[in-house]
Amino acid sequence: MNTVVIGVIGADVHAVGNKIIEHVLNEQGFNVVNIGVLSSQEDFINAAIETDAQAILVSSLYGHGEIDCKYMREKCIEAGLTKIKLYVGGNIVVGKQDFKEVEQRFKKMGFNRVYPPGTNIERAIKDIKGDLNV
Amino acid sequence: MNTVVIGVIGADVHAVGNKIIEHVLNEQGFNVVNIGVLSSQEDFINAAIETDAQAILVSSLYGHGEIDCKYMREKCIEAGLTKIKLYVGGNIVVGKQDFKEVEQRFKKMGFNRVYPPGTNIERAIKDIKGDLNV
Amino acid sequence: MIKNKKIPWESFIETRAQILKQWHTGASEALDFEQSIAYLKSVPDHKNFAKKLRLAKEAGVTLIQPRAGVALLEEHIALLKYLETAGEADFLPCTIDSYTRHNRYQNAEDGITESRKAKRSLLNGFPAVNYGVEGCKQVYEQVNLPVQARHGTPDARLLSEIIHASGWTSNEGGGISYNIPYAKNIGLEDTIRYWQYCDRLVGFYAEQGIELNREPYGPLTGTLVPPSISHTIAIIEAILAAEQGVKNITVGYGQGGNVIQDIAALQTLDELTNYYLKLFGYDDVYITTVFHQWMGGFPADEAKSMGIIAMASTVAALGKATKMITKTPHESQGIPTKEANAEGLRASKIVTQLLKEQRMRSSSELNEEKAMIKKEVNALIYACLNVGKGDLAEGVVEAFKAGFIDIPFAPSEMNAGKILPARDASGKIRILEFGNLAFDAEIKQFHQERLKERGTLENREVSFQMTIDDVYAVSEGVLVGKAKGEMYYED
Amino acid sequence: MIKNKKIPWESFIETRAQILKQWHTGASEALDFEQSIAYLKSVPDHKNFAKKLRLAKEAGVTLIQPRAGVALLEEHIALLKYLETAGEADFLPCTIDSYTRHNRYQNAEDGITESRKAKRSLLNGFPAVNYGVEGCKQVYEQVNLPVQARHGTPDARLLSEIIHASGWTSNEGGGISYNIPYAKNIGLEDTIRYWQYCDRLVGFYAEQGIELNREPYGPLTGTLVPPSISHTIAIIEAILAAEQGVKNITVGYGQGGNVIQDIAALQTLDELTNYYLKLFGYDDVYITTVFHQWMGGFPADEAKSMGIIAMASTVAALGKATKMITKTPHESQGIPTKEANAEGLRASKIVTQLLKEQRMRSSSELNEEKAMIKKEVNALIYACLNVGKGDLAEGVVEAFKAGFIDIPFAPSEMNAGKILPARDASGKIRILEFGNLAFDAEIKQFHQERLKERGTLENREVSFQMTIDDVYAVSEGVLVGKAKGEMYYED
Ligand code: B12
Ligand code: B12
Repeated sequence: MNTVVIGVIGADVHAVGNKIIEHVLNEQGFNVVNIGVLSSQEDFINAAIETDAQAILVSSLYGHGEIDCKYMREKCIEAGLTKIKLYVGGNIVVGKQDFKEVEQRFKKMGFNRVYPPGTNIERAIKDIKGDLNV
Repeated sequence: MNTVVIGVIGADVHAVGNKIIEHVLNEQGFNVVNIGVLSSQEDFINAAIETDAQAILVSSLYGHGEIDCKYMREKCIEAGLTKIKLYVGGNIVVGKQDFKEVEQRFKKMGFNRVYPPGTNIERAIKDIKGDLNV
Repeated sequence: MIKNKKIPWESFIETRAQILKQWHTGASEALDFEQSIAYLKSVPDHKNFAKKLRLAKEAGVTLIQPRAGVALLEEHIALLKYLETAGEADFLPCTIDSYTRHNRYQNAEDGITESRKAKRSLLNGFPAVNYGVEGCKQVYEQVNLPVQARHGTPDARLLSEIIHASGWTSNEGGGISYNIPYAKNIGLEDTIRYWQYCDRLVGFYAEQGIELNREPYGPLTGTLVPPSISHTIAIIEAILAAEQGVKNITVGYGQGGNVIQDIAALQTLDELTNYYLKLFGYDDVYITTVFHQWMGGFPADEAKSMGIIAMASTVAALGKATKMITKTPHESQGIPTKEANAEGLRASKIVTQLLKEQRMRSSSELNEEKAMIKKEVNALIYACLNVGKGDLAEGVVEAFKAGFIDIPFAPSEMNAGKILPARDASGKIRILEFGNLAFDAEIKQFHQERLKERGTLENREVSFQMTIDDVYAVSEGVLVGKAKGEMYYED
Repeated sequence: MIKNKKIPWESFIETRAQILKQWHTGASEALDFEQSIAYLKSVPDHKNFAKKLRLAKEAGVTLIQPRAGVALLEEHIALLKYLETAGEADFLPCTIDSYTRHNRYQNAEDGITESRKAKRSLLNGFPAVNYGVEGCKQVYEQVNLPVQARHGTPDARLLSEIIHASGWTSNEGGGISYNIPYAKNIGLEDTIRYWQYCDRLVGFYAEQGIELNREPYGPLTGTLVPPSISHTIAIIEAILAAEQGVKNITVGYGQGGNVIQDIAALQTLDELTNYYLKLFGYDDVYITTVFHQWMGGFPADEAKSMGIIAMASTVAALGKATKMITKTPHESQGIPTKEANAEGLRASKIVTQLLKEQRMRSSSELNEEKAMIKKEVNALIYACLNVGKGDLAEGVVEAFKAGFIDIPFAPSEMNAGKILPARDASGKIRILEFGNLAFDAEIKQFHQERLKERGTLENREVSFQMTIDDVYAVSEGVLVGKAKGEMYYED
């Protein structure tokens, strides 16, 4: 069973997308561990360790994503999650910025895939299934 | 008495501004000769000669102003109107263009003053009074 | 004197021969009826204006159409394609340039030449006659939506021949609505006759099983026109078209600004047109409505223009207009860029789509307004019939002469030009000076009372100054014009 | 257990001493009441939120206010000045960043530092506590409009102290509305207590003759919230505020999308709040309303966003909201540039100004909707009073525990999260799953019937899938979500 951890990082309370992502991933046969809003990097990592997850889907909507996601890859490695896939999506930076640039910034931080505002979750699931060989 | 000829040049039928200009100029004490819409350069010039007018106010709204106003100054001189002031206003070119440039184009054609879209006619009257020493 | 009578076929054919000689493009073989009928029969449903309008009306959705036209063929096609895709338009226009509108084809030709040199359009529209059927077919073929000619041409006979033979399935205009606001001294009898020809052409195609749409031009001068006056013209033009055999007609109305008056206008336009068509025995005409976003002066600011555009769309959707003609954020400045045009379209599109399940239900205010409009239209139509001794074509000519019908701010000398409109306290368009307008004392009193209310509220005389203030008002960001020096309460 | 009782002065003062120690800016002398009272008394009427709102309500005009806040003080001031002039705003906000909202002042401090380095704001708002009274006074002094703090802070006690002492004459928030949509596991009792403090502070200033405005946050999660639920919260927070001595309250509502339901909501919000305040003996509270432009997901396209903004403004104006919070064409992307923010404002401004003389009159549809909202609010308030044994503070805490009140899509664990909303066939927000919501069978039946109608029309089950489709719908350009694969009729 493909376990993925989802949640909303930092001081962010945007819950709607999170609830919908949970629903759609479930429907598509994933084992979804939803740690909800207001979650720290540690919350994500602990949940992934506990549930032996293959991927973490970080949502950040409120604009502080750039600060909140810093060193997340490093912390995963420290915690022994060396192979975990990291995805991030939502409105991950402050303001309307050139997405190509934003993507680069997050890829440098170690995220495997980076999604622009309003990404249709079903399209992203195709990527994820590919990456996890589902 | 200060006589001015007003009208709308070319195949242009925009009548609303013309009627309002007539009303306001009258109110301000001018002797207004309104030749109305769909007027040719000749109509303006003949009216100015007949009424011994000191200025011609050309309106052009519909976009063909640049074509319709060509050589108007030359024709005035030919007709003996050597001192007449020429004003033009409305939406005198096709589309939203940089007004500074448009102004230059019409000044080169011999217009004394050139007005941008939506000019408040009362403000223009101040210029006219100054120019005609009223 | 002109009569509302179907043009006999022989006389039509005779005139036609003359018309096709007006400019060299009239000589095209594609104008042979055999060819044009075959071509029009090949038009698929989704590119047929008349059929798409039917579907929209049945679905209760408001579809959108921009204005657009430039001098050069390739650029015109590119523009339409852009408005179809980036603009999400539902219908495409070809707005015709002003020289063509005045049958000055040589001027238009020069405009094309100069535009090629200048590498920008020096014409304010697409000179369809100069391009002829060959050019116009390219336009039709390269887009995926129904195409319509939109103009303002008193004598559009050659133009109409060319566009229909090119697969353009709708034509805007009418003998009154493309004269009074668009000409200075062309006789009404003449333009009615010209447009009877255009309608007869459409009627002929209808006999061949080809459904084309005709759209009398609703907003007239676009400036403080009371709904009953524009409705009367629309209804008369619909009847004149029906007599010539037209089966699919879109009657129009230009936004006035008061939401309830506008919705009352949209509803009564549909109701009254259907009523009068049936009354005069035209039983099989399909009627749709078109709402024009604010046709008067726009504010210079683009964001504010977008505000007006979307507000207008709200009204059109709630009033269930079948179609809406959109404006653009460049309106006050000049012919829009394609981008600005598409912005106006998309702002309109989302509003009409969001509201497609909603409509304004009746209320006492709406009912009162509808009743007034009906009473006024009935009075005006009655006056026409009366002076026309039962014939509406003759009647409307006489009614204009007598000033029984009168359109504010019109340039035409055929129009009495004696009435003055002004807004009442809630922004509804009323009449201040009636001239000879065929309203009875009761109707006049209603208008006077409403205007007096405003005068009292603003503590000023009901006078032409109100009209002037109202003409300027929207471009200054309000609906009801305020006296100079008066404080606007806005912050 | 928490009670709806005015905080005794001594206990307030005791708490205050603690609060002011939470961050070093709390130590400012400007927070001595003597100083702050003198400062607030120097605020001129046109910069007083409460007074300007009164004038607007009396004039029947809808005033506008943006959201705006950036990390750096000078930039924040420049932003507000721009929105005042280029945006023609009537009120100014200071939207507070999310770290401050969670009392993480050190994070906010870091955010300021990093923003200075990066030369762009890395915070999603203005960290008012970090700037303290000295910084916040600069904001107030350099603009010419009333200033308000807008946030989402469960514990805003220090923030409130600082902003009021700085001349900001309004504070948004409430013990329920700034908890349930904005927090995960903070107790309701706690946040109600925190906000009783904020209200008591405003009540204290009122005793000194200083009228400040308070605004319970209306839209909650901004996502398919039925009007009766947000109204109930607004009314309860108004009552809790009134008990602490607040005299000027603006109750809020977020646009739902159906024009009639939204106008019914605006009218009943005013009527019910006044009714309940009087019922509970708070006779001298001045109530105004605020309408939030669409609070759910926006479309990516800027022109379409402008369409929604102006459509919302039409509704606010016809519903006679006293104030409207505007969105921007950048909404779906991120915090807007100042230009985009001003565009949203100007599009809103012209619509509210054009329509200021107009209002929606009653109709049977409007009356039915108003009656339903009233019935539902009465049921919810009754349920709270019942479990609170007459005390609304205790009652609302218990009602949330029991799920008698339940807010869709809320992140808080204090919320049952069992109800599911969905739109009916005309786009009105109804309830699909009631959980324990305190509605009687008659009310439930009404909702079920309306949803069944839609199900029949769309030929599908009434289920969570409808809710999901409705959540996405507006960002995809429609109001009523359509089942996957279903054709939208749009062209
Ligand atoms: C109402 C209107 C119409 C009505 C006119 C009714 C009538 N017969 O009067 C109708 C619907 C018939 C119409 C038709 C057309 N119109 Co028209 N119309 C307008 C509109 C919306 C308002 C004009 C108006 O009445 N304003 C109110 C009056 C009071 O203001 P005004 O005319 O600007 O005049 C004031 C000032 O400009 C100034 N002023 C004017 N002249 C002068 C001269 C001097 C010397 C001075 C000092 C000042 C001055 O003082 C006046 C009084 O305050 C404008 C756009 C806008 N402004 O929002 C388009 C507009 C003028 N129309 C336009 C066009 C193109 C047309 C058409 C070709 C159709 C089309 N393609 O869409 C036809 C042309 C027909 C023809 N042959 O002329 C374009 C012109 C484009 C350009 N220049 O690039 C405009 C700008 C719209 C647009 N953005 O596309 N139109
Ligand atoms: C509703 C809403 C709210 C509600 C949230 C209610 C709740 N508790 O859930 C309320 C009103 C409370 C709110 C509050 C705030 N909000 Co808000 N909010 C929105 C809004 C309008 C819609 C969000 C939403 O629900 N969308 C619908 C869901 C279904 O879509 P979604 O969230 O985008 O998620 C989908 C996709 O993005 C994708 N996705 C999401 N995450 C991930 C992750 C991965 C890996 C993948 C593959 C896909 C994916 O799949 C999801 C499902 O389809 C957006 C703007 C917009 N989008 O139009 C602003 C927005 C997100 N909010 C914003 C802000 C700033 C705030 C506030 C700080 C207030 C403020 N300054 O105005 C506070 C923050 C509070 C906090 N501490 O978090 C900003 C963020 C700015 C930025 N990034 O630059 C936005 C973009 C608005 C704006 N333009 O300013 N907000």
